[in-house]
Amino acid sequence: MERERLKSLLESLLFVADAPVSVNQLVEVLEGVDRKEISEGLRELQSEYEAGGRGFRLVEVAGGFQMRTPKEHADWIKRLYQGRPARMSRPTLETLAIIAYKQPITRGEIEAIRGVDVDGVLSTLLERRLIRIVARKDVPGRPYLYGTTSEFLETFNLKDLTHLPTLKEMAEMTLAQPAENEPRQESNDD
Amino acid sequence: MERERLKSLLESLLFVADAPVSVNQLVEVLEGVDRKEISEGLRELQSEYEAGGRGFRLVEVAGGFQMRTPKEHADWIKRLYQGRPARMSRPTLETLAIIAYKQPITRGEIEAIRGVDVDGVLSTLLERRLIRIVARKDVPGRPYLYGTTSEFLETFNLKDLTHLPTLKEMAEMTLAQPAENEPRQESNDD
Amino acid sequence: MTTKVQLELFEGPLDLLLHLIKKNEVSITDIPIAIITEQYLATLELMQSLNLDVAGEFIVMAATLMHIKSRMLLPPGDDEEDEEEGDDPREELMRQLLEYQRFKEAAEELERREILKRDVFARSPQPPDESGTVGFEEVSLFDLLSALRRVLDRLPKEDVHEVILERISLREKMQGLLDELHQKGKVVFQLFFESASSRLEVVVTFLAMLELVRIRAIRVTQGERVGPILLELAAPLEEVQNRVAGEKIEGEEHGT
Repeated sequence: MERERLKSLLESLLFVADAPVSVNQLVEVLEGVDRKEISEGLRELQSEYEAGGRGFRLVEVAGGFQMRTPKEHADWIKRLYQGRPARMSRPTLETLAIIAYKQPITRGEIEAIRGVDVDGVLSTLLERRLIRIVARKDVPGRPYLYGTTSEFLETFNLKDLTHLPTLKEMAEMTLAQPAENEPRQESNDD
Repeated sequence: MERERLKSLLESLLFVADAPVSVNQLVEVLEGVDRKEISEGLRELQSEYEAGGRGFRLVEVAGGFQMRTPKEHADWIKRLYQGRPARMSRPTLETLAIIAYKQPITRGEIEAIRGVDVDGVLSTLLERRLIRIVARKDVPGRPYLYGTTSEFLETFNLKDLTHLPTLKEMAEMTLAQPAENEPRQESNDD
Repeated sequence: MTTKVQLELFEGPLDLLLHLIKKNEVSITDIPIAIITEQYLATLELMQSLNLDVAGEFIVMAATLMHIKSRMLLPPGDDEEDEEEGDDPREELMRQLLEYQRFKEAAEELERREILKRDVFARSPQPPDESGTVGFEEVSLFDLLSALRRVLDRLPKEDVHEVILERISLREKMQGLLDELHQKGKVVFQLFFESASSRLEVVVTFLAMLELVRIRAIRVTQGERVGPILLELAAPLEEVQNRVAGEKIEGEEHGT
């Protein structure tokens, strides 16, 4: 394979990989290309990135090669992430779902359903104004009761709480779903 | 900021982003740099990638810029790629096309066009985040209205919905229609 | 619920009709209905003889075709019942076929585009650094529902597909739970799921429980942090039963 074409391919492969790629892996993928040629291609890319002042370097790490941004750019990169909303995590969404359907509900009740401690999640949701404390429950300890906010309705495009999907619709949707096989179960109820 | 340095920074930012980055975001992150300069930097990177035979291109998609590998490298990448490659079945594509062009649309309306039940397909599309529930229709039963997402634009390499290929007119139709009997036009027909 | 069409060749009756129209080199706007009907029925027969499940939609279309065919045989003007449908009995079908064909073509166009993760690749998402992020990305109701589903999914799994949803009423389940709690006093949460015969029942039991907690008919307690979760009546049986009876339950079936 011509050197420039090989380097372009190597670049693509390193670009999409989400972990360091070993020379062995590259040899396997680029069937027919010499190991020596691959190593040379990698070295060339490495020095080109450095010399050309590119936005990434090719570093050798954990038994493989990985494209990484140069250290000097770290501050800007952080700002990119800071300005952006994060994807809501599973525990957060699950907790929100329970609160939405079962409000007003105490932390203990949510934990009884989720089977795990929801402390951190509740503070995130409170901070993001998706839930609020609506009252205290009249039981020993007088725990807080949580409910959803108008920001919650806005987020989910709901006119009001009665517009939440009903039990029947929910059952339909859950039945229609192929059960995804979660490799990692965070529950401890079985 | 010096042009080469700006381009190096832009490259870093585009490299780390996990979704298309809009010029607005870049303007925010690169405080003090002119919007015009940023746009020019992006254009220059775009043509450099192309001309230099690099392992990625800079494409404008879903309201932003994203680095993507060239199509010619797909076969090699698939051999390395860990993730699930996109598989689009005909029912999936047809349903998606109907939703894309007629959004917001209910399940019943989709089924009327396809002539078959689309339950399973809708769940798949929702799960893959290619469509989302946008609202409920104000008719008895309050069915969900579906629309496409920005992941849809990303997946099909579209800048925005106006860049969808134009739908063929139902030209033959008008010939055959008696004048007083207009075909039932959907409100969002163009 | 319709059975899935196993014949991958045709996605549905409209798809099959378009295929026949193309094969016969005729126009959608002037379908030779007798020939097409005959071939359509022959195809269904073939599908059935190959032991393929023929979905209900195919049968409905067969009936439609035969109806159109019979109407075509009537002299014009003789047909009072369907007058508002226009002169040509094929018109509605024609309109449907043309519209379907439009989207079939649109789908083909979409397929020809550079599809992400099929033709082109972006970087795999890196684990986000959550510190300092502002708000959340857009989440949909479906995400919320999926989350609830995951909660439910962690409960014991059984096959649900043959259970007809309407068979188990939420209200009945709520009454049943109350009776059981009345008899047994405090009951360990998990116990209620052990007797469930299907996953659907688990879902309904779970929702009934949540509903009872919401209207404060039952109480959920946990002695220690990791101890068993216990359920008990929050008030005497009669009182909580009245509370359940007076509660309007979202999504409850009417007339069943």
